[in-house]
Amino acid sequence: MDEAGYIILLPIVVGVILFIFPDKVKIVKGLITLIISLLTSFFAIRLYQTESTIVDLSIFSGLIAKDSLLYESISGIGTYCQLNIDPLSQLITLGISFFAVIISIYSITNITKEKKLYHFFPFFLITLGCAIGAVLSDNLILFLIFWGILGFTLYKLIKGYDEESSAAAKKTLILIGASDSVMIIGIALIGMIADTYNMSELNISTSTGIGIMAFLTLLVGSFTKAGAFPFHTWIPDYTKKAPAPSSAYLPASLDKLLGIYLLARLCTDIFTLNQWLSLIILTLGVTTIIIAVLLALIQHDYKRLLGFHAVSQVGYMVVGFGLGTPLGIAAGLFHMLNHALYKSGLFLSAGSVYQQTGKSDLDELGGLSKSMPLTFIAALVFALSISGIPPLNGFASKWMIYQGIIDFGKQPGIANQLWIIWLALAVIGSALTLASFIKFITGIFMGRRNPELESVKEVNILMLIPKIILALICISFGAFATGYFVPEIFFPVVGKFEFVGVWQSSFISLLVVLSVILGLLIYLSGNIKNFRTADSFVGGEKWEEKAAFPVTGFYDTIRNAKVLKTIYDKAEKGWFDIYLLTKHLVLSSNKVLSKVHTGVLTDYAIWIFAGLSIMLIIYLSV
Amino acid sequence: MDNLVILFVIVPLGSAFLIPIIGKFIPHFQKALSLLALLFLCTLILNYLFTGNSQCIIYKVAGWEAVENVPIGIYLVLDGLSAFLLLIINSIGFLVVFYSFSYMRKYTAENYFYTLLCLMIAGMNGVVLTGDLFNLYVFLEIAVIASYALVAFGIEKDELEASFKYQVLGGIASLLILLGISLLYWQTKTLNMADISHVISTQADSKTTLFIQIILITGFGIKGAMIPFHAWLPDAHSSAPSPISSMLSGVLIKAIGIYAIIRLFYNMFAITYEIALIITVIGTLSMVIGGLLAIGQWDLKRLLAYSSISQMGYVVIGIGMGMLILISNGDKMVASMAVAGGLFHLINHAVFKGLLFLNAGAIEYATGTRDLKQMGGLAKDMPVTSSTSMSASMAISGIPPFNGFFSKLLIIIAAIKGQYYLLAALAVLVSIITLAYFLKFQRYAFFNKTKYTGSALVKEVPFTMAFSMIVMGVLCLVLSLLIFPGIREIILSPAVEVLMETTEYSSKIIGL
Amino acid sequence: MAYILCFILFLVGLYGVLTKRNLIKIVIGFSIMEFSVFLFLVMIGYIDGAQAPILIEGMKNTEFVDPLPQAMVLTAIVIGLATTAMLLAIAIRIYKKYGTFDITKINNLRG
Amino acid sequence: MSKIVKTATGLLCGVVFMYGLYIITHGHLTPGGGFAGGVLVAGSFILLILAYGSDVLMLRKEETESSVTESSAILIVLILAVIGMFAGGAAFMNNYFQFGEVGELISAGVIPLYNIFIGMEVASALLTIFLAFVIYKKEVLK
Repeated sequence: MDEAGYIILLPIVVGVILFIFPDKVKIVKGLITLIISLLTSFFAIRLYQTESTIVDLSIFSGLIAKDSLLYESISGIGTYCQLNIDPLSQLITLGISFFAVIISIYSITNITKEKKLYHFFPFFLITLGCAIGAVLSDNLILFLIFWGILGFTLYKLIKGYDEESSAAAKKTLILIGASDSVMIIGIALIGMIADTYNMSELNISTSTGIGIMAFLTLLVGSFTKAGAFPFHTWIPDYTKKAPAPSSAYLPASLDKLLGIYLLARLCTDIFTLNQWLSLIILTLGVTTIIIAVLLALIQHDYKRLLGFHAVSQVGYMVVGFGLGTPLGIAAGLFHMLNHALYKSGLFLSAGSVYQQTGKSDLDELGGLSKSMPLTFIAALVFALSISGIPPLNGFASKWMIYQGIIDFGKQPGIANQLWIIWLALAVIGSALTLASFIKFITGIFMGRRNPELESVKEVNILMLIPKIILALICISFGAFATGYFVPEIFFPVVGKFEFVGVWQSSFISLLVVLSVILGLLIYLSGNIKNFRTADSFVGGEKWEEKAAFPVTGFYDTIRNAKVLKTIYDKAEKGWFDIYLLTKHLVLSSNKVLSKVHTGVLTDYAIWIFAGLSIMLIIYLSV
Repeated sequence: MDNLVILFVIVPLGSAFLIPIIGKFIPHFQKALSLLALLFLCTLILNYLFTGNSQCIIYKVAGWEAVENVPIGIYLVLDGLSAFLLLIINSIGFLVVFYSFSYMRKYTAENYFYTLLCLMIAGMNGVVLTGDLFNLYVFLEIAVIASYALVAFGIEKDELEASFKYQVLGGIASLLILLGISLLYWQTKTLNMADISHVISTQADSKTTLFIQIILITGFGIKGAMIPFHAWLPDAHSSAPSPISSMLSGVLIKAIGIYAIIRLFYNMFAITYEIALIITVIGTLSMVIGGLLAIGQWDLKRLLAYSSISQMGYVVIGIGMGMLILISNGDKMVASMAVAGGLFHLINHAVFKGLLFLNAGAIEYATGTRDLKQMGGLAKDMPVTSSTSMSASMAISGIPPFNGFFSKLLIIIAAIKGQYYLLAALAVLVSIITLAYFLKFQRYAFFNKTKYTGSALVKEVPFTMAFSMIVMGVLCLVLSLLIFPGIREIILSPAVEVLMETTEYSSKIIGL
Repeated sequence: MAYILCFILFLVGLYGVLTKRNLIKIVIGFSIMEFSVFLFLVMIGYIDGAQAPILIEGMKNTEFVDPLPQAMVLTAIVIGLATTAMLLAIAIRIYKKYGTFDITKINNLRG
Repeated sequence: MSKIVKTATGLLCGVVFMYGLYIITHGHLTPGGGFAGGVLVAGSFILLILAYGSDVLMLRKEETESSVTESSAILIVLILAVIGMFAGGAAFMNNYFQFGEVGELISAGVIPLYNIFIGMEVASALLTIFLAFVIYKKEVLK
């Protein structure tokens, strides 16, 4: 089981060593990072093929000299800190190392352009090692340590060069750090109930108040990491200001994998859920879907738009886990993988666009499909995928979630009775996603080209390869979902289950491909190509040649609709942002307390004697 | 080793009085002497920790032996807890002296600075070593009078005002402590802490004892800046020269405030429920209110000073919870976990708060301001300060793998296991607030856009300052090893054991 | 009875510290408090009809008053002297900088 | 100051000084000792300065000297105490001299020596404090 040791230690150690390298040799650092990521993937594949076991942490002590103090303590700790290698952790480890490879290829050339971001690659590798460490660790405290380091590296992967970006970085770490602290309570409660911290030995019922508290506090950690309502607010801010590889690496892929991994552990291994908790999770899930997608609709900044979608899609995964059936959990996990694929692809595409144009506002972009064709095609695949268009992977997993909900509705229970609400909201969310991605694609790649952008060229090959790989995987995951991938990947994790209803992904894909080919044939052979040319008029006046219709304009109608307008206004002022609300509360209490400190010595002396007399009165009079 | 115990007092005291005599004639003598003295003490205490097998050394000053088990001379007691504190005092003192080489160049009268610093260290070493109550008071006064003078070292408006307030409130504290000691003497006719413990356990006048205990808690509470006795701390700690702030916040309030509370209420008095409750409540108040006060500050050093109150709250909570669990016959493992968490946080706080004040000093040295609103973008110009302060900020906010995480983890787990859920929730809440204000510090000082004028002039601090900061920054990471089995037996466990054995301290010393 | 007088003296000093606005008066009040504690301390050792604890030739009554509180109070007075000297030194320097002895006006540091 | 004051002080301060010395040297026999005697000795100097006055330069010189005396005196006390670690009972502050007869001037071992140097220390410390105040008044306030 040496792989388990190497796969955690190798990236961390190399990452720490990379700090020594000066920042000028970023490309060398990038190459080293790529090599290490590849090695990690290699180990991850080897690990994937092994039997599931529990490994003692004392495998690490082989690396340390026998007589030293550290040897003693590592082997001492090893007896109660263990690594758990089971299908779930194997799968997530594989996913993490895969995304690390993809994004390190992309960053080699991209990140060198980011002048003010120091130490990207060291933190990249530390993140990799810690993410794998968190997934593999069986002991909850060990898990928490790795989990906490991830929050810190997240903070270090965004550059704080101006007001907005440093505020985003601060907000991110406060929310993540807060959730980590809350998780300590949950873990301590688990330790109190079960007297062990090993996940594999736990099975806690959520019938007692303490059990529920433990579950909810750990849920906070999972939700914040994955970015589900109400702890999601850091994601849009982060993605708006962070460089594309950072966004693609952490909020889009790794944090989702980890957050959902924790959710899976909570729902399947550590706790047995009662139906009220199911209800809570489902409600939070659909709320996440709807709120985030509504906010995404009105965004003008495409990075922020993607950020809101990174939140909205989490809702589906949460719904999947809220169902609690094997089908639902498999659907949640499948959606998690798919989401990581297309969302990191989308961030990489957005990063390419941003690097070539320097603009992040949809109003200023347009018509880039001709100058960046490959990026366009990849982005189109990702966008269709996230919107749930068959036969792409996003559809496959969403379909599984719908199946799960319908199946779930057949059982008795409160949450089950409301199945139609969950289903309707999930479907509406999907439709709204499509709506906002039409805006994304049209705004960037279609329409009239902004004259400033004439000289834009396609990005280099190193930045294209990752996107193409991701796009191909998206397509194949969609095409062979039911036939190959789902049984192959998820049956070992959640056990065998039956699909509800009829859905043959390969067959449908074939049909879709055929119809597309048919359509193309008609388009090319017929005379549809001919169209009428005439001057365009608006309100009887002739329209200017140079005028452009920014695609965002259409969405302002939604923004200004009666009921929605007030909600949107409140949302923009931060009424629904748990971070801002708490901040106001804390700062106002600070103001009161600050006023009390008048700076007059006499007051301070009075406090002392007041405190003394209170103590005396309480204890000596009774 | 037995005879060497007294050196912890003699060496800094001797250096303190040699400096004004010889320092006039030989340049740099004061620096070399104080550095060497503290280096010597550091090696001495490390030697004890690693080879002494944590045995309790009792040193009888002037060789007065006990008569029929009644001690008559002054005893110095070096046990696990004292050694733990001595390690903190002397190692932080060493780094601070090193840091001061460059920092204090802008002040005149460097001789007096090092004299007072050595005096303060002598006082603190004395406080943690002595086994005699009145002797404790004397050493405590040596330490605080030196610190009064050091706070006023800048002799500007703010410094003088802070020093005056500190002196009056500190003086009240000393009075209360003296009053408590005299009442105790009245009751027991002895000053030796071990003997007092023995006598008090036989004659049970709980009301008087309780009165004395409350007086002493108030006195030491003022010295340790527990809310509501805290008001002098933000003024004094933010006005002192930065190395001294680092000493005051990192070491002094622990050595003369928290240590005394721990020692007296665990080892001298029998633990009672009332006192345990008072200590826990005061700790909680300090933790919460200190955190809330810190978050609105724009003066960097004031922010750090309030944060000291809050972090000391964690320590006191750990200690108080340990007492509560012990008195309610709870699980002794949980109690020792709470105490270990408290003590671990104490050493951690010494390191990271010391470092943060040194960082603040470095920023003030380079930019000439303490106002967060006037800083910005320093990360590029001051990489060492930036990265070390990042390490310290993360440590104090409890982000793994830095040391603060582990101590907070221990305290919270102990609180949950002892079923003090409210305390655990508050500890978590304050931990979040701590994170928030340290990220505020990071954001306004090191990120953002550059705001200070004359940006070309800002450069990294000289080597001696950078060296101390780097060492402490690395310590923030390395100290998390203290919790590991094998390593924890060297430093942390002996200190916890001393407290867990409670009144066995007295029987060990007077030999009953 | 004497103990109560001590306590009254303490309260007098406390009154000075808490109500007076003049720095010097605060220092005086503080000193009064200090001396009430010293007085208390030295009274603890007093035994009615006992001798001063000094060995003299030809002593008959071997009962001494307790010498330890006397030693303690001497030490405490020395410390009190140092504190008072420091306080006064700071007070006159404050007067130089602020131009006032009024404690309520010396509140640069607040919040 | 008037001539009466000056003359009276001249006569008095010698007596005060001698009395201080007496109290210091008989510290182990009678009430009093280093501290009380030291205060008296310092008082005699302070009386002189008050009566005859002095210019700032002179005061500064005196302050430096007295603070050096103070430091040396306390160092000597410390050394006397440390010698105890190597002599007699081999403990810090050990009384390693012959005790002598009770009630004699030369008795009580090392304690008279402590008294003398503590008296020196207290006298010079008080003088330093007084001089610091006077110098501050003369230089800064006027």
